[in-house]
Amino acid sequence: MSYIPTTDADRAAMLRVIGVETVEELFGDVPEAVRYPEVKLPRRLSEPEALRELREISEYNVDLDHAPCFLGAGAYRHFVPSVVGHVIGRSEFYTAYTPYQPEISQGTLQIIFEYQSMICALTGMDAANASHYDGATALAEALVMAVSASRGKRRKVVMSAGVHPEYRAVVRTYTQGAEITVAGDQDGVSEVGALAEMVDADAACVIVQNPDFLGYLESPSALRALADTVHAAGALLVVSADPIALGLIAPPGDYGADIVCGEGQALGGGLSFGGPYLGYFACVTKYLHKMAGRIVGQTVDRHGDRGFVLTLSAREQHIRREKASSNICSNEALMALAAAVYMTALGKSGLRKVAELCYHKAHYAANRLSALPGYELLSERPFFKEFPLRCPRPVSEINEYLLDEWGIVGGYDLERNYPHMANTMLVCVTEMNSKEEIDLLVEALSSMEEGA
Amino acid sequence: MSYIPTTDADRAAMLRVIGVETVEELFGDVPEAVRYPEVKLPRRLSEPEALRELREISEYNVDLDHAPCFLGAGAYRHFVPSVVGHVIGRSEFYTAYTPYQPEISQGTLQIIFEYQSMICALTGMDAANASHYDGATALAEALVMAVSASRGKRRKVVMSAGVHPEYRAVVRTYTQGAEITVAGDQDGVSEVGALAEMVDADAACVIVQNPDFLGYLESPSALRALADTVHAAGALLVVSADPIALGLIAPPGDYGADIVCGEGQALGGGLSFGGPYLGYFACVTKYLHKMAGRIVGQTVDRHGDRGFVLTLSAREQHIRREKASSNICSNEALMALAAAVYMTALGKSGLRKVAELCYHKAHYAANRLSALPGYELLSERPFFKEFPLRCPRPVSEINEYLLDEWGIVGGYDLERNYPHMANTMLVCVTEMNSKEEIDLLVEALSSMEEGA
Amino acid sequence: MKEPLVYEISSPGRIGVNLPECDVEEAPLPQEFLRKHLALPEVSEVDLIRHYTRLSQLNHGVDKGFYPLGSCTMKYNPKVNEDVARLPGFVHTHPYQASRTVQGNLFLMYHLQEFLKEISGFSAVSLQPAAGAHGELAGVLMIRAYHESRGDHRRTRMLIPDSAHGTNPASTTMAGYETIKIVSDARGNVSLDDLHAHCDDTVAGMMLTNPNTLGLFDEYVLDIARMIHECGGLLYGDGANLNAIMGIVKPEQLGFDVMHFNLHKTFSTPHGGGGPGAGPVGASENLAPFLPGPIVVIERVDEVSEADEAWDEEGYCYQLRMPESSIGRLKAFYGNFGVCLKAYTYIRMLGATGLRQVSEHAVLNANYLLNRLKDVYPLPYDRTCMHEFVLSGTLPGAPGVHTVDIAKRLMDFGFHPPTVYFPLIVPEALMIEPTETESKETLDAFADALIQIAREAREDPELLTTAPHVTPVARLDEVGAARTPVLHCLKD
Amino acid sequence: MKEPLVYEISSPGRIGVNLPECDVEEAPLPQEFLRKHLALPEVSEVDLIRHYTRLSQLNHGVDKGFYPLGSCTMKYNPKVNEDVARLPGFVHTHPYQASRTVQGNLFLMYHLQEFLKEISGFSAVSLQPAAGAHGELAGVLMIRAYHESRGDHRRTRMLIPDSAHGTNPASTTMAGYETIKIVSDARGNVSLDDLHAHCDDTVAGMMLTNPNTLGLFDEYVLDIARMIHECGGLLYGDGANLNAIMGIVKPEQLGFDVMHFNLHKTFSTPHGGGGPGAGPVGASENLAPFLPGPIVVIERVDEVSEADEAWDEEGYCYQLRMPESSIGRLKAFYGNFGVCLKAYTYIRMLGATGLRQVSEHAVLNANYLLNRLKDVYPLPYDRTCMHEFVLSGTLPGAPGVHTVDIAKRLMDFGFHPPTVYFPLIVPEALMIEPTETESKETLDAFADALIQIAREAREDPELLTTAPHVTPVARLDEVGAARTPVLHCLKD
Ligand SMILES: Cc1ncc(COP(=O)(O)O)c(C=O)c1O
Ligand SMILES: Cc1ncc(COP(=O)(O)O)c(C=O)c1O
Repeated sequence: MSYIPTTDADRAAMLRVIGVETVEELFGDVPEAVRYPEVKLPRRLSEPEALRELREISEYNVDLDHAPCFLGAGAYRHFVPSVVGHVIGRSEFYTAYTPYQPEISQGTLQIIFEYQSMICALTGMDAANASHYDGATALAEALVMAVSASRGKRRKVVMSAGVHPEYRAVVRTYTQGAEITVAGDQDGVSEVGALAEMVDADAACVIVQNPDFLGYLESPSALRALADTVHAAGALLVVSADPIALGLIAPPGDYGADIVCGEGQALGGGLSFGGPYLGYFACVTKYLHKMAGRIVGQTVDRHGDRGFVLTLSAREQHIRREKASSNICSNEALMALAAAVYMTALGKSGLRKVAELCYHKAHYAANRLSALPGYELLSERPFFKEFPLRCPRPVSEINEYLLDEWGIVGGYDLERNYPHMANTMLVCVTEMNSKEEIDLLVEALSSMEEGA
Repeated sequence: MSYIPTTDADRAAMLRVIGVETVEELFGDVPEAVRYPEVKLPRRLSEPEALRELREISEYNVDLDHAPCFLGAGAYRHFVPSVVGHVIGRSEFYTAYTPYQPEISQGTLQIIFEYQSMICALTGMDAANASHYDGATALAEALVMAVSASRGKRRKVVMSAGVHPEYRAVVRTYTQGAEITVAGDQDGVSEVGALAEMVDADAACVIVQNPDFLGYLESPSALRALADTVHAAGALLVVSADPIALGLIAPPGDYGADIVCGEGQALGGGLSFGGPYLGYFACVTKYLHKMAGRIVGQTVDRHGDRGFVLTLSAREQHIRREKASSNICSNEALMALAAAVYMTALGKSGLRKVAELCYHKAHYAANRLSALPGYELLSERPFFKEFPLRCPRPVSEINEYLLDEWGIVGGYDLERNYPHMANTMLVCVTEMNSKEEIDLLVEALSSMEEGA
Repeated sequence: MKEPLVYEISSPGRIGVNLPECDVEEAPLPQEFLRKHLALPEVSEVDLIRHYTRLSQLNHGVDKGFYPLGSCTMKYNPKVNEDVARLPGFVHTHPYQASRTVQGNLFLMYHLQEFLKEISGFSAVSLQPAAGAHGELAGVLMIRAYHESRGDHRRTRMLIPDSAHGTNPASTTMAGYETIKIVSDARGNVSLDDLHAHCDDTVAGMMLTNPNTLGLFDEYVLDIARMIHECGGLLYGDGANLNAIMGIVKPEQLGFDVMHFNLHKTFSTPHGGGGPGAGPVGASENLAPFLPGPIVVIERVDEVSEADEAWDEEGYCYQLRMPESSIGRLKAFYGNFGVCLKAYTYIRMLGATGLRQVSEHAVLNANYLLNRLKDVYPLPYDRTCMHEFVLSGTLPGAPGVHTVDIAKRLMDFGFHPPTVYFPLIVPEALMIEPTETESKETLDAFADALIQIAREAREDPELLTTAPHVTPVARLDEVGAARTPVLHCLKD
Repeated sequence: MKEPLVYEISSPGRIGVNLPECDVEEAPLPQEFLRKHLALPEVSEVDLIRHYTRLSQLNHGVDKGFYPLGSCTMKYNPKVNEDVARLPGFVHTHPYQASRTVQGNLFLMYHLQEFLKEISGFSAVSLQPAAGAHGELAGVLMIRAYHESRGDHRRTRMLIPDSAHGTNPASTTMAGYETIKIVSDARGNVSLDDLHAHCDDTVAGMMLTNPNTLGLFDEYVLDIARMIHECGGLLYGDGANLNAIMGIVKPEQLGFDVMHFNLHKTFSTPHGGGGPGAGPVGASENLAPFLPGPIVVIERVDEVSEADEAWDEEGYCYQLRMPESSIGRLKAFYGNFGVCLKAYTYIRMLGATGLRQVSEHAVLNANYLLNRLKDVYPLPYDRTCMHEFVLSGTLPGAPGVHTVDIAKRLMDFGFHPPTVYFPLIVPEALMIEPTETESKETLDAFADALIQIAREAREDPELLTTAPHVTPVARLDEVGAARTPVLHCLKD
């Protein structure tokens, strides 16, 4: 077998050194009654067979390279530059563990340091970690961190209904063992003023998403006002943000956020059916020591040369155990590397350009779609790359038609999460959607109505 | 532009150092009348656009991952282990030039040395180079080498009709400026005894292919007899061989070949529509100094440590210019690397196993196909992985039916090269053809006859 | 040669990728929403590639050499996994696509669930958790939900052996339980006396790692399970060490009620410099309804909406469903699908026989190394080990030398050091896990190096205390880094 | 740390890949045909990967650093090329598939032919040749075939400047012509006097590289072309240096009749440690019928067999056809398709504007470096250069130092040395080609290193003559290697 190099001769020699006759003798501590159970798995495959089987499985999917796609809702189809795959495909990166031994891990460590710098630049925060499992868990940990920043005294969290529904579900899973109240979102509160009103002396933080789940942008001035109220009440402002949008819009640091986190998949990650993604996370210095996860710091070696190490690990589970700020250990380091390469490739002007392309194309689509009879925009609020579109019939029906007749993957059906949003599609348009694709969607929808 | 790092500020500073005002001034030596012509190329594409265009072009092909394939005839669909792509995808290998500077090229050099060792093992020769463009040019250079081994005195070459028709064509292209007679193949001579009879004092070499173009194997004893005749006449025996077959059958060194060469694509190379492939080439020590191409030798460094260098370069064009044994400069080094990785992955037992799989499956196919009414084997001669199959109708007709109705890519139409072989298909079966695929082919052919 | 920071090679106007032009009419930007500046680096594609290529060469990875990092199962991961994970049919699928358009993905997840069930003996598996610790949180929350579902609200304590990994107590805290430490006995097992002393009706359960972090198979595991169950608690299994026992014993048959798998350890997905991983949880029948979701189920086509096409010829199709009393979602979407892909491939390539061979050779290799080293390095628990073992770095005759020095010196020999200073119950611990993918030659070279280092420790201790000597940087000042944290390089 | 040979890590019974079992009845093997043993190595997958990974790190490549190897155009090659070349729709196509099933491949080849025609001005292009030298052979054979087709059998001589690359005379010999060397003048041009002296009706043609290997654009190229044509010869262009003049001038308009392109230099396919490359040939109208074939043509569907489906909506399809009076095939199948793919992608990403920018920056960078260095190193031809230039390593005040020493010392600074001792007409030549993909920072660092080395040459020559000092091996004994060749490691 190609993965086990031990030859028969090796095995015999090794058993001799160990002082046993057979490998079986090494398992004497395993209760005999349950030792060597029958394990029924399909026949093992050779490498060509495995490759073929897996390719065939993959081909049972409709892949989005072959279907214009208007789905977003937290997972985005952005362009991934070729260099990203080439860098993260270097085995020195992907076959290393967490860089516990810095002298032979400077590659990973320096890149995380650079990643932290870029995340700070993007968010306007002072410190970033690398990393959380995804945008949802990053947000849940932000909330736990906010509670812990009050030394556990404040146990109420005000969360906007504009936060991604699955993120809100994860927040509830994470807090089910703790005595924390999550308020606001279930009553549909998402308006900044209304959120501000809910802040009281028991509030640990207010959580908003910007752009929100529906794609709408909140103005920096309104958010600044919210931050002021929140801070006056001794609470924290947590902002979950699409990092691509941050290429264009004001960084949360500008309007007073204390913690900024979100889903980093759009930064060089594939869609991959939902994972592995990347929870990015950053905060102001004040709360640094409450932040979870790996943090890299700059230092010097014995000769005074610059080098990088994991630092502030006194926060982490392997040191603080039950008193740790989080249980996170393995994280999404390789995705953080991809994000670093992505941000390097695009840089200052490129990320802005991608954000602008999304903005312009989404607005073009919104204009054209809302001009169709029976279709209209849910509101006139400013949006980034997604917008809710009122449709003349159930979204599930439309999407079925789009897929079957036009090979188009339509937008997200908002009724799944918001019962009052029947017949409303969350349309997502990125730089990957060409004008022709958008026009095709318009043509498909109008021909559906004609056919109806 | 991402490929040109020069910023406007850089450009200005550089022009200042050069002492000119504009880049245009640097082109003063170019005749003004023809300077700055109009060049009409399509609009440049961004990276996502290019990727999309190229993917779309590729999808206009029927690719053989999606169609059972029985085509061989010199280009073979063998399994390429995953490790091959991962190793040759390391940029330290593929972004290096010919290892002229050995101290910073030990990776490439040691691998070529190992490749040479493996090719010597496979062929039974004493020395190998790395490499020729493909099997056809390797053979043409073998012939030139044989003539040159006679110090140009012998100018007749006896070539079997069993040599790949395109190789024979290439031999004619290569020799059209030299006064060399190529005899045998055009009269259809391929039988070993008949070839031996053609050897005379003017013969520089005899060229055979084993297995031959039709897939037939020649016995080592018959070839040994041929070698003896050839050597007695003072000529060389040149053998072109499928390296996969050499995993199973006697190496040409065993029966007295002087030069062994062939197409190395099967050793870890893709089909890639015919290129880049790999001409492997090996010879006995006696003719070493006449061999073309790059050769790596072992040596020591200043401290006495082992190292590797390009050696015997006094044979090559950059030293000997018009007196060089060949004009070859760039070669197929990366394909040689792939072959080295392939041979390492399979090793002693694996290459044998692949060869046996080909053999067994081809014989299974031959048995089943020749049992179909109207179908029969051209002869009972032993074969390796290909065999000519007499069919009840033109091969082109059959292949059209197979493709259109069954999605099968049928065998090679021998009528293309051998007018007397009308209705004869060269069927190729490798380890990549499952029993189901072979059975499907049988089913398809029998249903064609039923339908007819 | 040191590599500058990417910000240090940045120059205004450069870019690393060519982006498309806008092909639609531009919409007016909402000026008051926009950011003023963005401090990202600006580099060309060649400079980007050189930067990251050079940085990569400063790393040690499994593909470069031996990496016996105890508890981390740094086995070699087949390259075919990487190729599979890049198949466009998997990569380019959106988590919200209609299920009939992702039957390939769901088929794969379903069968991976089934494989893991068969390997572990559990009744159900959820692929939701993104890592081992995430699986632990899921498991403890499931235990909590189970007790609550029975109206049993007294249970507030989780028993955890002193040898446990830090994530166990940390997960316990996150789930709102109190951690009670149980000591180990002289043979490295859980002390049954101490356990007995803590078993009462406030016990929600126990988190047990078996083989434990000493690399020892607990000799009383069946008794422990019985005791926990008798006091009404549930037994959580930290499956990080599953690599020792595949095909040898099914954890469910040892009495575990719920367990996480570390796909990135046992099932061969590379660690990526810290992640991504995947930490599926398996549960016995009583806990299965509480699993995090969604999980993949197989349904007859006529049970689902008509539009769904059957992937399976017999009329079945795969669907994502929430388990009956699920603790909920642990992350957005459905787990780390890309990691699951590799685990699926690995299991298909090995089959039941291959997985058993994996465990047998993991244990063989560890015992071989243990026997080559135990006369040179103190071995606190002298028993047959499983896939790993723990030595002590307190070398006789070398008082000034610490485990950290031995670890750093190993780097000079081209080896990654073992895990150090864990588990906490062994002073100066050196925790060595060779894995099954290493050859006898590699193990011998490693043993020879450690033996030579032990000699150096006595004869030339400074060689160790100033090590490493041939690495890209010398020993780094970690204390200084924490004292005055420099966490980014932005000027502002 | 040295890496052992793969044979030295071999152990009987190991294998590096899992192969399938036989799924058909086995046929009896022809015993007397079989080989007795096969001395290939036996290693596991992990040992294989570590071996090659470690070896890779002993190499310098463009992705690691500057590689100013004159005449080789070691530009950085966009990564997107690599991705395109791995698209399964291209990789898994057989050269003998029916043309209607490979219209994608043929489309691409056709358009690459068209692009190269447009860039060079030629009337037709064949993608057959596998490298530059292969293209030269094609071109000289075409010239031969042309003369023969006109019944002109006297022409036996090919004129080649003394600055020419070694492949030019070697190709000439292979094609059965005699090489006549033409000297260069004091400004690095072809000496018109010497040329004049050799122009007669025995001249088959001339092989001219322009810009030449000194990096100079021949000031009399139009006169040369006229003189050659006047005596009935044809002008062959060695297109290795096309990187200097794209969009600046079309070679056909300078009077060339036939020319090869080095796709692996100009059009950005990496060199692969020596190959593969691709050396398409372009020809003016009179030589086009002699091009090697097959080449791709576009035909109306109704002109080809009915079964062919049109790829093109307008009823066209692509076919492989032999040019009318073709010299024949130069290799099996149709050229190095995989390399052509990358060149096509590159041209599509750059367009006409981008290609001109490439040449402008290649020339700008070379002139910048030249000006930074010309006061320190002797510059034999002090003119504005094109994409490269040639210095001499004969440093004043450093008699014991040779070009080889300067080259080896450069390695200690992390740079690949320039081409050395070529062209032959410059003593101790250092031939420097920076390419357009290098930044000013890199050029400055390289110039600084060369300037420092010049100082070292005077002050501490031993530092150079014993260089390199920080490479994986020290200076190697090349003479010894050739004296007693050890060309493999088989025991037998
Ligand atoms: C014994 C043990 N338990 C739990 C974990 C946590 O797993 P993960 O890192 O996947 O979160 C680890 C990881 O090292 C471990 O070794
Ligand atoms: C000027 C010149 N001509 C011809 C060649 C030969 O090209 P190839 O190596 O592609 O055969 C080279 C290669 O270095 C060259 O520099």
